[in-house]
Parts: sequence; C-alpha cells; structure tokens
Amino acid sequence: MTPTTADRTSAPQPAGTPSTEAFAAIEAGKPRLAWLRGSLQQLLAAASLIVIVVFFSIASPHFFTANNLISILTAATVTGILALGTTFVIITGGIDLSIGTGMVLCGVMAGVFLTYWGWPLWAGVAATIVFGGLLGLINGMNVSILGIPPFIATLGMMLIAAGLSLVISGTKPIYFNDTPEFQQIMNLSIIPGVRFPLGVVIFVVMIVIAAVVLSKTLIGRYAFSIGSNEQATSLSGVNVRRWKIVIYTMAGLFVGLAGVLSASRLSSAQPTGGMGLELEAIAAVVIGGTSLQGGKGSIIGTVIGALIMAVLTNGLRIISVPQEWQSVAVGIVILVAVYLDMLRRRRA
Amino acid sequence: MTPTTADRTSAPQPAGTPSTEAFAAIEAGKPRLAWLRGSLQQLLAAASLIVIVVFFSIASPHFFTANNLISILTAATVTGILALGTTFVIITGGIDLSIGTGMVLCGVMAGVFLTYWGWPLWAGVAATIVFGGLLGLINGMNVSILGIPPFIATLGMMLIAAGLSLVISGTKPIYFNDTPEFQQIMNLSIIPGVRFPLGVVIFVVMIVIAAVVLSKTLIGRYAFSIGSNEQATSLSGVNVRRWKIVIYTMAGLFVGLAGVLSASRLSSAQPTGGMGLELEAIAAVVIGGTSLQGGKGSIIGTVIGALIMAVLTNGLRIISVPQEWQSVAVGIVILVAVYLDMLRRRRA
Amino acid sequence: MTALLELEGMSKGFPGVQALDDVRLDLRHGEVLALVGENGAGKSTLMKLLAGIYEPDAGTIRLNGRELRIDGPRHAQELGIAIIHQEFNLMPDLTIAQNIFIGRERRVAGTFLDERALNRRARELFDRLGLALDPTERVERLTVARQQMVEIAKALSFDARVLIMDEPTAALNDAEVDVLFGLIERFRTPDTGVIYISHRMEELSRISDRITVLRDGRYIDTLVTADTDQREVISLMVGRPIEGESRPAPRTAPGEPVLTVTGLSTKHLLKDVSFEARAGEILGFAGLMGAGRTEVARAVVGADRRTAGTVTLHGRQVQIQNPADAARLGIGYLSEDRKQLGVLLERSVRENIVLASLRDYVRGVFVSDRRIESTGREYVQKLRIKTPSTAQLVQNLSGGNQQKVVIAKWLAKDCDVLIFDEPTRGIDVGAKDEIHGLLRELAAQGKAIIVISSELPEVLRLSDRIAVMAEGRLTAVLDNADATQENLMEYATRFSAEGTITR
Amino acid sequence: GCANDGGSGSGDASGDGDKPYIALISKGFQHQFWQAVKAGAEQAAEEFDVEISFEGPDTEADVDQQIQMLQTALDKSPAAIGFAALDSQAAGPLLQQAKDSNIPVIAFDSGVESDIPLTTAATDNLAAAAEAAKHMADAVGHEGKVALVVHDQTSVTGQQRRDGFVEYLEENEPNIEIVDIQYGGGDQAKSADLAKAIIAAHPDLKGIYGSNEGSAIGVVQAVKELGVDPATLAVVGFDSGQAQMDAIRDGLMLGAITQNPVGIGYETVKAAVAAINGETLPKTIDTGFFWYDASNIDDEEIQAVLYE
Ligand SMILES: Nc1ncnc2c1ncn2[C@@H]1O[C@H](COP(=O)(O)OP(=O)(O)OP(=O)(O)O)[C@@H](O)[C@H]1O
Ligand SMILES: Nc1ncnc2c1ncn2[C@@H]1O[C@H](COP(=O)(O)OP(=O)(O)OP(=O)(O)O)[C@@H](O)[C@H]1O
Ligand SMILES: [Mg+2]
Ligand SMILES: [Mg+2]
Repeated sequence: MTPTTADRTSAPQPAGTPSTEAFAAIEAGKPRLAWLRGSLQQLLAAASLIVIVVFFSIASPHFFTANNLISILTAATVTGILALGTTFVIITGGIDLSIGTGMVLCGVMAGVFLTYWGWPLWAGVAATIVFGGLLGLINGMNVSILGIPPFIATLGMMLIAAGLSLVISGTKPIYFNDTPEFQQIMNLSIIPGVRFPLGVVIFVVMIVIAAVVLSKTLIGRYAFSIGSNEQATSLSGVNVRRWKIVIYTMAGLFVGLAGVLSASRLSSAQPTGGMGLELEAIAAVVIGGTSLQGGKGSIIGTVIGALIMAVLTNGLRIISVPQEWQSVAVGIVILVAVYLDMLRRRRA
Repeated sequence: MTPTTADRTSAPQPAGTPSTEAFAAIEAGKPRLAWLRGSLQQLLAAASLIVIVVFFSIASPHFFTANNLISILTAATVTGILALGTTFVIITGGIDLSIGTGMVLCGVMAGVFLTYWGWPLWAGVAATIVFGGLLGLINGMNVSILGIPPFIATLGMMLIAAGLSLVISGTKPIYFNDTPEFQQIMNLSIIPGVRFPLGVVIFVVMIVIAAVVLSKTLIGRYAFSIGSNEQATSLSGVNVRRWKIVIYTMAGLFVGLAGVLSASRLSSAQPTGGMGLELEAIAAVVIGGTSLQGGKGSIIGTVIGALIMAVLTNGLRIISVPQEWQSVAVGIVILVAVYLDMLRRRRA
Repeated sequence: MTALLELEGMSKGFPGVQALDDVRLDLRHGEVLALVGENGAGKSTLMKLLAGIYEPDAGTIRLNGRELRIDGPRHAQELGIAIIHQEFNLMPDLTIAQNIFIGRERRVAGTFLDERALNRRARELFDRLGLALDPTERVERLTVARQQMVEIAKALSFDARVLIMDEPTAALNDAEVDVLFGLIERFRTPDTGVIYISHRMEELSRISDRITVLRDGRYIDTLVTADTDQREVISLMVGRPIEGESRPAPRTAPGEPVLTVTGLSTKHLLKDVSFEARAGEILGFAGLMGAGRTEVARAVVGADRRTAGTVTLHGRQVQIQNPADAARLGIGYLSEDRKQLGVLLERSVRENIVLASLRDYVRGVFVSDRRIESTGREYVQKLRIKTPSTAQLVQNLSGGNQQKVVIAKWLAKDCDVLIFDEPTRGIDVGAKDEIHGLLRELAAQGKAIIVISSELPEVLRLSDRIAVMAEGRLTAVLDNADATQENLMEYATRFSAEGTITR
Repeated sequence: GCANDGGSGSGDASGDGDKPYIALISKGFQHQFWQAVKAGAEQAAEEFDVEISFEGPDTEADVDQQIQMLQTALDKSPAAIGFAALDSQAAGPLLQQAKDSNIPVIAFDSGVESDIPLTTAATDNLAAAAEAAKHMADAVGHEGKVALVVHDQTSVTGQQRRDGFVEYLEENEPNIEIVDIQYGGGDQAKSADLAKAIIAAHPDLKGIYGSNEGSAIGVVQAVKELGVDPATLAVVGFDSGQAQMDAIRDGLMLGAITQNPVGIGYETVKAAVAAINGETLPKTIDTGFFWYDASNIDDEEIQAVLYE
C-alpha cells in the first residue's frame, strides 16, 4: 500500500523540476513506450516459466510434445479460471478462500440442474454459473455490508459450501448420463485429429475477458483503487461497498464456470474435494506478482503463475521424480521463482 | 455513511464509532483501569463461546461433563499452540502457512532423534523444538532478508516440509518404542483419578508465556509496531528485519512444541497430514479478533477462537448432527460469531 | 444578501473530547475566509462535517440560504463542496490522472475506460492551472509536496462553489505557495467562496478577506483581515500574546564537528554532497521542492542506498546500512511524511512517543508500562499535545498534535544528531515557538541539530548556518548573518554545476 | 532415506528402454496400505523384469488429481497401466483413450466399473466388512449399541466398508443398535477426537469399528485417553500397521480385518505382464482378506499379509 524503502530508491525520477512543456514532450511518446516497457517486463517475469519448461524439455523427451503440452494446459484450466476471478478480489486487498469448495458445490448444482431436474444443457450451465455468482454475492455482502473480514467471510463460505455439496448430492457423485453433451464442454476436440480440448479455448477466452475487465472497465479501476486506499476511494465518492460486492460476485461467476468445467471433465459432479484448491489458485495469483496487500496485480501475471504451477506438477511426474520429493521440489521452485521476480523488480 | 470496517483505515473514523481502545482511553492516563476495562471487553468477546457452550449443554447431557470438557481441551491443544505462535506473525502483518506440515515434520524429527538415533528423551524433545525454530528461522529470513512475501515464503515451506516428512520417514510412521515415556508428555494424568492430561497443562503454560511475551516484552511491542506501520517503525531506528526473524523463529518454536505434543499423543510420528491445519489455526487467530492487516491482536482472543472451533466440532458430534451438516454449521457459527463481535466493537 | 454558506450551532463530540461546541461561521460570496486556531481547536472537524464525513451532533448548515443535511462525501461533491483534506487521500498505486478523476471516469460505449482521454483531460486541467504534473506518473512516486499539488488539482477539477482547503501549504515552498494563491484568486468568482485553513500567519493577510478564530472547539470571533493586526489574531487564537520573531545571535565559538558527510551521492539525485553539523548548532537546509534535502537525510541514516560518500561521527568514520544502525549511533531522523513514515496511527500516543527509545524502558526482559506512561505524560504536557490521555490512538488526534507526537518520539530518545525534516508541518504558531525553543535547548546541550524546512522565515529564524540545495547539489552554506531570503532563493535556483561548492 | 523407489528412477524406460514400462495409478501413496501395495508391485516388477512407476493422489477425495496422473501416465505411452479408480466414470474418456492406443488396463483395489480393464485384482470390501461385523457381534454378546468411525463417506472403499458392516448387523443382529456413524478422513487425531465425542454421547456404547488404519488407531487412542476398560468396549479395526498390531497384542483392540495389499500389488503387475504378452486373464483376481486377533496374529499365514 505504501511505497517501501526499496520502491523509493528504485523509482527512477529525473532530478530537478521539469517545466510543463518538458512534461508534455515526455508525454507525447510515452503511453505507447510505457506499455511496451511494461509488457516487456511481464515477459521477463515469464523467465522462470521458460527456464522450467526448457529444463523439463531437456530432461525428458515426453515433456515437450504436443500431447503433453495440451495436458498441461488442460490441467491449468480449472485452477487458472479460479485464479483469474480471485485476482480481482486480491487486488481489492481481500481474499477468497471459498473458491475451491465453492467450485465443487457448483459442480454438484450442475448435476442437480441437468440430471436431477433434467434441464436442457444450456440452461443448466447458465444456472450453474449464476449460482457461482450467487455464492460470490453472499461473500461480497458479508464482507462489505456486514463488515466481516474477507478471510473469515470466505472461510465460513468454504465450510458451508463443503457441507452443502455433500448434503445436496447425498454424498454420492452425480453423473451426467442424460446429457452426454455436457462432457464435451471441457473435452470436445476443436481441431480434428489433435486432442485440443474446448476447455482450454474457454480458458483463453476467459483470460482475455479478465484482462479487459481489469484494465479497461470501472470494475478493474475501482479494484485497484480500493486495494490501494479504501478510505480515500470512499471519500472520493465511489460507492466502495457496492463495487466490492460486484467484484466478489464476478469472482463467483468464475467459480461457477470452473465448476462446470471440472464436472464436465470428470463427466461427474464429485461432492468432495476442492479443499486446498483455493491455496493453489491464490498461490498462482501471488506468484504472478499480485500483492495480497491489494492495489497491485495483473492478469498476465496470474496466468504465468498458474502455468508455472501446472508445468511443475506435470514435469516432475513426467521425469518420474519420486512422489515424496515432488512437493519439496515445487516448494523450492516457487521460492526461487518469486525471489528472482522480486530481484528483477527491485533492479528495474 | 460508515467507512468500511477495514482496520487499516487511517483517516477519520465515522461519527460515533471510535475504537474500543479510544473508549478505554477516557480513563485519562489510568493504565490500570483501562486494562481492567479492556479485559472486561475481552470477556465479552467470549460471549459467543459461552452461548455455544450453553447451547450444547442444554442440547445434550453428555456435553458438560468433566471428561468431555477435558476432551475438548485436549482436542484444542495442538491447534491452539500453533495458533499462539501464529498470532505474533499475524500481528506483524505476516502469515504462516507452514505451521501444519511443519508440525508434522517436527514430529517426524522427534522420531528420528529418539528412535532412529536413540537420543535421551529430554535431548530429543529439545532438539525437536529447536528444529521447529529452525524452520521458523528460514521462513523469517526468506521474508525479511530475501523479501519474499510471507504468503509465498511460508507456502513454499509448507510444501517442502510436507515432502521432507515423507522422505525422512520413508513414508512410514515412526514409533517411539524405545522411549515409552515420550507419550507421557501429552497424556500423563496429572491429577490422580481424573484424566487431566499434561498436554493441556502445557497448553495453559504456553498461553501464559505467549500473553506475557506479547504484552510485556520487546518482541510483542515491535510486533505491534511493525504490523501497524512497518516503515515508520524502521525509520524510528528499530531493526525491523531482525525482529521479524525473531518473531518467525519464535512461531517456529511453537510449531516444534506442537509437533512433540501431537506425536506424543499418538505415540508415533505420522508423516502425512498437517495440510489444512494451518487454516484452522489461522481461523482461530482471526476469529479471536486479530487482524490479518497486522497491528491488532491478543492472545486471549486467539485462545477463545481456538476454543470456539474445538467446542463446535465436539458439540456437533455429541448431539449427533449428521456429518455433512457439521461443516455447514461450523461455517455459519463462525460467520455469526465474528459478525456479533464486530457489532460489539463498533458499538463500544 | 444571503451568505454562500452558513453554519450555526455546530457541535460534535468524540469519546472524551468535545471537538466542537456551538460553532458558527459564515462564508460570503466571492470571499476567502481564513479559519484559524490552535492545534486541536476543531478546524478539521468542522470541515469534515461540511464534507459529509462526520454527522454533526447538533447544528444547521445553510447553502445559499437553503438548509440541508449532508449525507456523505458524494453528496457534498454534488452540492458543490470540494475539500482538500489535511491528510492526503490518494491512491498510491494509481496514476495522477486516475486519482484526480476517480469516481468520475468517462466511458466509451458505456463500458470501457479510455486512458488516453483521461490523461488528456488531466493535462488540460494542469495546463489551465499551470501545474507541472505528469498525468501518467504513479502517485506513490511523488514527494509530499507534489502529492499536495495533486490534491489541489483534484479539488479544483470539481465544478465547486465552496472550496475548502485544510492546510494546503503545510508541505509547500514559497514558490508553490505563490502558484496556489494564483489558483485561489482565479477560482474566486461572485458565485464561489473559499475556506482557507493555515497556521502560517503571514499568508492570511495575502489571501484572506476575513478571519474566523476558533479556540478549544468554540467560536471566538471573526475579523476583517485588512483592519486586523497579525498579533491580535494570534492572541485570540492562543489566548495570550506571543513573542515576536528574532534571529539567533551569531555564535562566537563554533563547536566541534559531530557529523561530517563527504561526497554523498545517490543513484538518481544527489551529487557529491558534503557538509558538517557541529555540536551546539542548528544547521538549516533550504531549497526548492525536489532539491534533494529529504534525500540527503534519508541517505545519511541509511534509509536509501548511497552510491558514494562517507559519514563521520565524532571524527570516526561509521558504516550505516539502515536506520537501525543510525539510531544505534545516535542519529535520529524525523520524516516529513507523517502519515506514511512517521506515526503508528492505530497505536496509542505513549507507544508512539517511546517507539524510538523503547529499549530504555526494558527492565530485565520486561517493558515497564509505568515508566512509558510517565514519559508519555511528560511529553504530552511539555508539547501541549491535546489528547484526553496517553492511551488515545494517534489517529484520533488532530494533524498538528500528531506532528507533536512524532517530535516527542525523537526528543524522548537521547541522540547526538537529530535530523528534523519539516518538523513544524501543521503546527500552530504558539506551539511552533515552543518547539523552536526546545530545539535551541537541545542544541545548547551540545547536540547537532539539522532542520530541513520549506519555510524560509523558519530557516532564517532557527539556523546558525544554512545549507542551500538545488538539483541534488549543495550550492551554498551560509552563516545566518549573511543569509537573506533573497540570497537563499538565489542559491536555491542555481540549476547548473557551476555554483556547486564543497563544504 | 526414501523408501524403495528403485523401480521408478527413470521415466524414459518406455520409449527406448529394454524393459516394458507399466504405470500404476493408485488411490493414494502416503498410507501404509498403499506403500504395501507398492512393495508388492515392485516385488513383481523385479520378478518379471519390468519397469514400473507408482503414483496416487494426496487424498482419496482428489478425483481430479488422479485423472491428471492418469493423463500424464498415458502421455508417457506405457506398455500397460494399472489403475485403482476413485471414480470409474470420471476416468471413462481416458480409459477409452488407453484402449484406442492399445494400452492394456488392469484394475486393482476396488476396481473400475467399465469393461475396458482386462481384470481386477481386489479385496471384496463388502464381505470383509461383514466379517468384521460378525466378530463385533460376537464380542458384544449380540446386543447393545455400536458405532462406526469411517475414513471417508464418498469413496467406494469407505462406503463399502461402512455398508458391509451395517448391512450385516441389520440383517443378522436385531438386538444391536448402530447409534452413530462419523467420518474422520482417516486422520488419527481427528478420528480420536470424534471417537471421544461418540463415547461421551453414548456412555453405554459396547463397540466401535474403525474402517481403516487411521480410523482404527484413532479409536484406540480415544479409548486410551478416556481410560475406558477394553472389556466393556470392543474395538474392531481394519488393515494393519504397527500401532494396530500393538493394540491387539495389548488387548485394547479385539481384532481387525486385513487385506492383502502386497498381494494386490503383486497380482496387478503380474496380470499386466500377462496382458502385455497377450495372454487371456480371468475376470477378477480375488486377493482375499483375513481376520486377525490376539490368537492368530503371530501365525505365519497372517504375518505374511500384515505390514508395519
Ligand atoms: N475521530 C476522533 N476521535 C476522537 N477525537 C477526535 C477525532 N477527531 C478529532 N478528534 C479530536 O477533536 C479535536 C479537534 O480536532 P481537529 O482535527 O478538528 O483539530 P484542528 O483544529 O484541525 O487541529 P490541527 O491544527 O492540529 O489540524 C482534537 O482534540 C482531536 O483530538
Ligand atoms: N519515493 C520517491 N520515488 C521517486 N522519486 C522520489 C521519491 N521521493 C523523492 N523523489 C525524488 O527525489 C528528488 C528529491 O526529493 P526530496 O524529497 O529529497 O526533495 P526535498 O528537497 O526534500 O523537497 P521536498 O521534500 O520539498 O519535495 C525529487 O526529484 C523527487 O521527485
Ligand atoms: Mg486539522
Ligand atoms: Mg523534503
């Protein structure tokens, strides 16, 4: 929230006080250049990712194959979509712990709509996404109207969703036997011959949407503003409560979509699990450079974070690292990647 | 309009809603009286706990019995001790996700010291606690020297510890067959006739120690200062880096002790599990009124938080609520308890 | 003709404090009304009532004769009341343009933001106001003075009828003050009015038409500026007369050098800065905004990285890596940015006061609360910090009183060298005198005091010697006797290498 | 050191290696049971000179993680796959993919509901749980209250070990009342805490059944902590492990059912080798289960299927 000592030293500011014209001059060519500069840095941020990919490609001939790369993207899809929505929440300085079990509950609801109630595919899918939004809405209201700290509000929701999934499903998986097309949502091969699943395409579309919303709409602007200084934002006449509710609800819509995709992938709604997924998604967001203090973050960073996690998990399996060592390796790589990223930023 | 309840708000507080401390402060310059008033309010904070206890006592004759209350305390001991150490970290504005798996790793190390290496009991126990401190030290250095955000630094440690437990133990439990006294640490009945376990006594002692350290020593004072405004604290000549390391290390010592107690309870070091325990401990801290933004918190609050969690879990089982409903109930009660606590503070 | 804005019977209490008690005030069309009073008199509170941040306990507000209730900041904006708060309300992670137009973004197709258009609007605004600000710069990179300019630009960007300025010049230099006064003059039309709060008495006669005085939350009087003597205003404010200003007598025997800085440079700004501070003297630092005075102080205490330069203390060269090292060696630094780098807002007054010297309150391993309380009370009395108790949270104090807390923090620690960066920012005339007295006393005890101030009169009144900076270089070190406002300004505007001197 | 990971050193074996590579995807890897399955599989791998890898998700609720492991295994183009499905239907598309690529699939543990696997090497959990119920009924004198601490409420093994136990009692023991069924995730401390709550709520409880290693040890721990006389409360467990064996020897636990995990692992790899060689296989391979208590725990036949 406040500039750190490091920030202050690193901030490159020319000495003296340039005149207005000088500013105008700098201005003229600036936005474009600054943007270029910004995205170059983001690309550099992807350096860790590239290093990891290169490492695994050398270590195993099975890693850098079309099939395996698609497997990685598929594996990243669900966590990635959760992470996208959570990025907004974290930028406001909040957190959402309910995304994992919330997603599971949404999957169960998809089962209820499509299998128990026999709704048509499109209606069931839409209802599921809306249901996710509803969970987010409740989180948002708890946070912003009742004033419950986000950690607690969403922890409560996490437990409630975990329980409700079991209650509603009767602790049994629900299968989508009546709507066999349902599993196509995630699995349909869009390129004949290659196993490139529709789910990954949806992921890419969601990345684009999230990036636009974050950088080009009021939702994104106010997310940054609230996370940067909530009090000042409120004093500037922005209805902070309402916008927080909007942002949590939007994160909920992403959760709903993730629920559809994960249920589609497994052609079944599994009523358990999901616990721990929230940490994975939040980790992706934070590895991507979004600050848990709020006010700072980017969608591309989150995507890189999600990919780092997915590549690591997959690569370690591909090179058959003993399973007990895998989590040690993931832990170390995360530390090193984030540390290098910090160094780069401090130097920049 | 009431600006949000976010604790960090630096700007003016809304009409008629000053903080509790301000209220206590009216006892112009009478720290003693203010303290009394303060702790009275803490007792009020326990209101939710009392309501829950009364509810279960009425609902089941088996709840309010000496044996069951002791069971509750026993169940609260390990999480509670983890929560005590974490309270300090959270007051600095940090977080420690590694306490759950770190505790498991410490248990495994106790097995290594006592069973594999055959050290005497006292040495093995001391070494385990020190080992916990070492984990905390690494966290602290990652956070304060390398500048890795606490969430990531301790997430990395969480994964590393989870893996190392399996690696070191060979994915098998380690039994304390050579040191049968080891299990007495947690289980010894200190009152003849009643099964009041030593572990609970240790918990109580740790509560007292933590409370004194937090309120009466430099560690506690600097934890509050750092959490309140890290930069201002640093510019006041406080070696913030060093004190952060001290605080993470101290939290690690608590993790080591929790590892000893949990291994002692099961007379074996189980190399799995621990994941999820960190959320439970952090929840206890936050339910107890400590702010994740840092700068605010109390030990008594954490203890109440831990007890609320333990009583809920136990009570719901005692009255045989179907398990799928239990997590729903816990979620709702947490939300309501924290909401009421917020109301009380706002009103005070 | 009805007044533009009329307040009557306004009261507002906080637990333990009656901040306002039956206060009235009227602002006429086209006038600048100055509002003065000691620290904690209730000025900011009154303005926050107008901005819709607090609700009054009692009282009526009339705008153009129409009685109304103000529901919140947004409502105040809609009514045409714009305010510059005493404490900044900026979003550090956003750009200047984003900060200024927050809540008023225009959208393309009802949905999308147009960053270019936003920057264009901001640039138009700055051109109109004659401010040198870069709309795309992120606010966290700005110095306090520039942040103040952003706040001013933001307030003027509203189509406001009533403009309230709560100590806008506290962080500004004379040059910027001139710019601001120009802006105020242009803002003033027959339909508008300005309420102007300041502790700088000499400004009042330049800008205001009338002066309203508050004391202890009560209305005292309203005077017409032209007919009033400054001293009269001060005695109404403080309730007692205040000594006139005098410059220190030339010191006969210069003391031993305590702190010697040689060749100090930083990556972005400072170039080869060398000076020494001697025992028993006050060394003033003057310069324009961004001249690098703050940066010198930060580099000396290790808050910023140095690229070159040595620091010698009592003749021994020392290694200072961070402020903790500096504090251990007895060098204290009071930051100019009170809110971000000075106080712990959510902690008590006494905790803040002993923060730098906390180690002295440890007996064995335990901290002695009793001694902390007694120190706290000592400084509350000494500096007349207006607070119901030492347990009050600092965020509940008025701005000036918060500043006193920060000063107390460094007075409570026994330092050989004290670097005070804008120490009297937001402090009332009476208290300023007392603080100057305290600084003199400290110097007399043999300490070396460095005072960075943007108020030239203050620098002249206080310092034995005056160092002047421009563009990161030291351009002159003058004895007080040789210094005048004119020649200080001249050195402060030497924008090239030719005038650079050493020592 | 890390336990017997000898067989999984190199993942390149399948592509260019001399030995055929078999990927085993289990339902877990951290528990003793799965480690024993792994040991059996490695034993067979040595014997038949094949390369294997053995992986399982962190918890038995992690269907998605298991699917990803299966996907990764397929991407390595193994000679055969051994698979213990957490949810058969969820794995459907991948199993189809295996079939399309002519990779034989062998099911193990609770099996895979599909006709793609060539055979299933498994314990009959329903029958095993019924056996536990029979011993429980004998121990409590065919009347009174009993409770269950089950490791999981959604996995097939959890459900079968619960249902087998419950159904046996309902059909054969009209005077035995099941007062509570709780789920502890197989976590010992959590199972202990909930067993204590059950005992507190039902002071006249006569028996508790723990449905896997962690649950059973948790129950024993609860009995220990409460100081309940083992003569008044019968504890019946499942699986083995040092702690459970000690409890049986100490009289805290009446006895337990053990499966033959080593046999499961061994038979799975053996069947996979047979499938690679194009041999035909029987529809199921029953690896059996055994009741053990203080009387037979040291028998050679029982010792062979117990693990520490
Ligand atoms: N939120 C609050 N809670 C408690 N007391 C408050 C609060 N806000 C202001 N006060 C008290 O009200 C009084 C008036 O404060 P105010 O900020 O209006 O003073 P001021 O005249 O603006 O002073 P300064 O010149 O120092 O800015 C002070 O004593 C202050 O401590
Ligand atoms: N946080 C920061 N990030 C980037 N540049 C900064 C920062 N703080 C200061 N600067 C730059 O350093 C230069 C010197 O600032 P400094 O604060 O030392 O000046 P000063 O003489 O104290 O003036 P004032 O405090 O009145 O602005 C200015 O150009 C300023 O823009
Ligand atoms: Mg004020
Ligand atoms: Mg400055």
